[in-house]
Amino acid sequence: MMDAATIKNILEAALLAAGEPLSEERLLALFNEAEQPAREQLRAALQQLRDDYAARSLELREVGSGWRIQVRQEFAPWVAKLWEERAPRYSRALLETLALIAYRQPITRAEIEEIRGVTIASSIMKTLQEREWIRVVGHRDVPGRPALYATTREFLDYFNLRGLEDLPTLAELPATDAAHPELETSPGLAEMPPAQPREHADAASASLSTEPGD
Amino acid sequence: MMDAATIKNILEAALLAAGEPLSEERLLALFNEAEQPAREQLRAALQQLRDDYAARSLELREVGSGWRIQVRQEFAPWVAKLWEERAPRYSRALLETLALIAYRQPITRAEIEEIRGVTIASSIMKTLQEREWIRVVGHRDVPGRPALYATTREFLDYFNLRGLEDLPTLAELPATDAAHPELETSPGLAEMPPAQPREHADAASASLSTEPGD
Amino acid sequence: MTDTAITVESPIAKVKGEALTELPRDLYIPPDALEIFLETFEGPLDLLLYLIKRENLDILDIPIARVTRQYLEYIDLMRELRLELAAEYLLMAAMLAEIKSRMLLPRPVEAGEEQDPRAELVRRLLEYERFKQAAERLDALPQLGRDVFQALAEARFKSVTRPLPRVTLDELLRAFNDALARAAMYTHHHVQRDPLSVRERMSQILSRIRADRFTEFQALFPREEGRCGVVVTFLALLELIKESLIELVQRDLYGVIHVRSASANTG
Repeated sequence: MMDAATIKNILEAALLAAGEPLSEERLLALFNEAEQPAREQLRAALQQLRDDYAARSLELREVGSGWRIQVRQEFAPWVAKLWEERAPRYSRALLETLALIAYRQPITRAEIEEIRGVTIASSIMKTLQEREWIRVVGHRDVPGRPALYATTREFLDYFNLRGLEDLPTLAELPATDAAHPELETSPGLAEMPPAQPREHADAASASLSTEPGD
Repeated sequence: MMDAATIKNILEAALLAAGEPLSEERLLALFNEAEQPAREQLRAALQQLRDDYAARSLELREVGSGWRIQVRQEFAPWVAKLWEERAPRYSRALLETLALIAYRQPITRAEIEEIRGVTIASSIMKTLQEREWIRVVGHRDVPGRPALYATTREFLDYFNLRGLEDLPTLAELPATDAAHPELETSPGLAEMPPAQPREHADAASASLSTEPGD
Repeated sequence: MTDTAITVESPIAKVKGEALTELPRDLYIPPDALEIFLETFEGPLDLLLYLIKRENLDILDIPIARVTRQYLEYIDLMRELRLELAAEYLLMAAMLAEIKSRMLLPRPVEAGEEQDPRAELVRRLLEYERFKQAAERLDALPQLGRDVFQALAEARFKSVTRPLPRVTLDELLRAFNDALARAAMYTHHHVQRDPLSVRERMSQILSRIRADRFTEFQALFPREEGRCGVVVTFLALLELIKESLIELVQRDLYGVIHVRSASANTG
């Protein structure tokens, strides 16, 4: 059997690595059969962890979906500085995905992956949809019927654009790319964004199977 | 002035809330002027935090972009059960390419191919760039102006390194006898990884044609 | 290729626990295991290092004839299994053959300095070995998400709204440019390198030449493929000659060389 301190350490490790609430079932599932603690032992270990945090900046709380380690409210003034001082940044993978959707819409995830040459993490599509910058406007009529993504009105508002025709073109990119002049003449590079966003999106939905927004 | 325990708690709160490494500058910026600790106090508090973690599942570690609180390696067997997919395993081709870039940066693709004796699949360079482990820091001034690659801060963060000087030492070339004097004088054999990654990358960009970092 | 079974000095692979030391001629191709084994080599240098290590040879004093023979056995084995053989493997075979022949010649002694024909090969092997090892050590470092894990606590405060990342139009344009630039770069590369396999080139040459007519040798080298294309074509021609599938004819000294299919003569 495992001693109480080890059980507690494993629970803390899992809760902080997960970064989201974990149910007691998920916590128990961390252990293989031989070492699995009884539910009372699990609860005792959680209680011990809670006590350990008394003098710390953390607290262990039970919320709807399970147990969660969170920073105490009284540390908000300092932690908030973290975000004031520097807004979080999006990854390059997310920005490129968004850019390809903006300039090449409507487009499927597989098509984006083909251009980028790597798979796209689901979290990226989720973040972009949660931010309401992209949405599914239809499905391509091929096996699997993959979703077609397009940008939204919120996207235009955020970037202060009247329409997609206001998106800057590659030709407007400042001089840094003198080394790659071939980019401007390569075939298949859309210099211009699709001209009329709304009609475009509508056309996509119409010619393919339609889906209500969001 | 703030007491040491409060400073320590604030640092812990910020490091756990950020979910990414924080530099000492960002940590100092958490405090307003009146309460800001001196750098030695900051370091002492970090040291204290590190000691606190000795009996726990956590460790405080300095990596490329700053300080990070992380779950110790010993707890990986349990923590890994949280996720269905296993951590990716990288191919030998990818790791050898990455090792060459890490130890010989800045380096061109052709130079890597020369040492490995095989061509490098495009997908490998793509994956390395997509993971933001390598980036183009300039171009070599030879026909074709091939891109020069170097590793990034994210590379250091991922491999748990503070700087390139923490890379495992490259094996010595075996002592060669008089029959092979040319071995010792081969050009371009760097025994040690470059000591200072940032200066190194900057120097590379400066002495060669520059390209803005992302 | 040879008519006899290919014998390799020590087990090539274990199949169902039994050591496999030769590949029977009338092979029902068993060897998934063998194939995996052969595919694990990262290139000719890696294969050579393996051979040297397996025989416990001194890398600074390689018995070149022995190593060359073993190397060629593996190459044949790979062909036997119809594994895609990268051009680099054949270039190395040519290099080994050249070193071997130079070892037989008396060494030119210039200014008292003796140049070992193996020196360059040894240098490359040692160099590659260092980085092969460096890659293993790199992989053994604690990796984020595999061995160590970023700790993250929830920090959602009542009073504070956490700002969302900001993106500028300029960043978006740059991201678009980067994605396309990479795509273009790699597509380009792809077209240039990947199709150059010797086997494929052999078929192409065979389909171009005829038995009843001579084709000019030089016409077989596509100009647009550069040096690598020339090498692949040349290796393919050598292979075709070796397999008696084509013949070369040169009427006059230094004259134009012609190629024709050998099938007319052999039936």
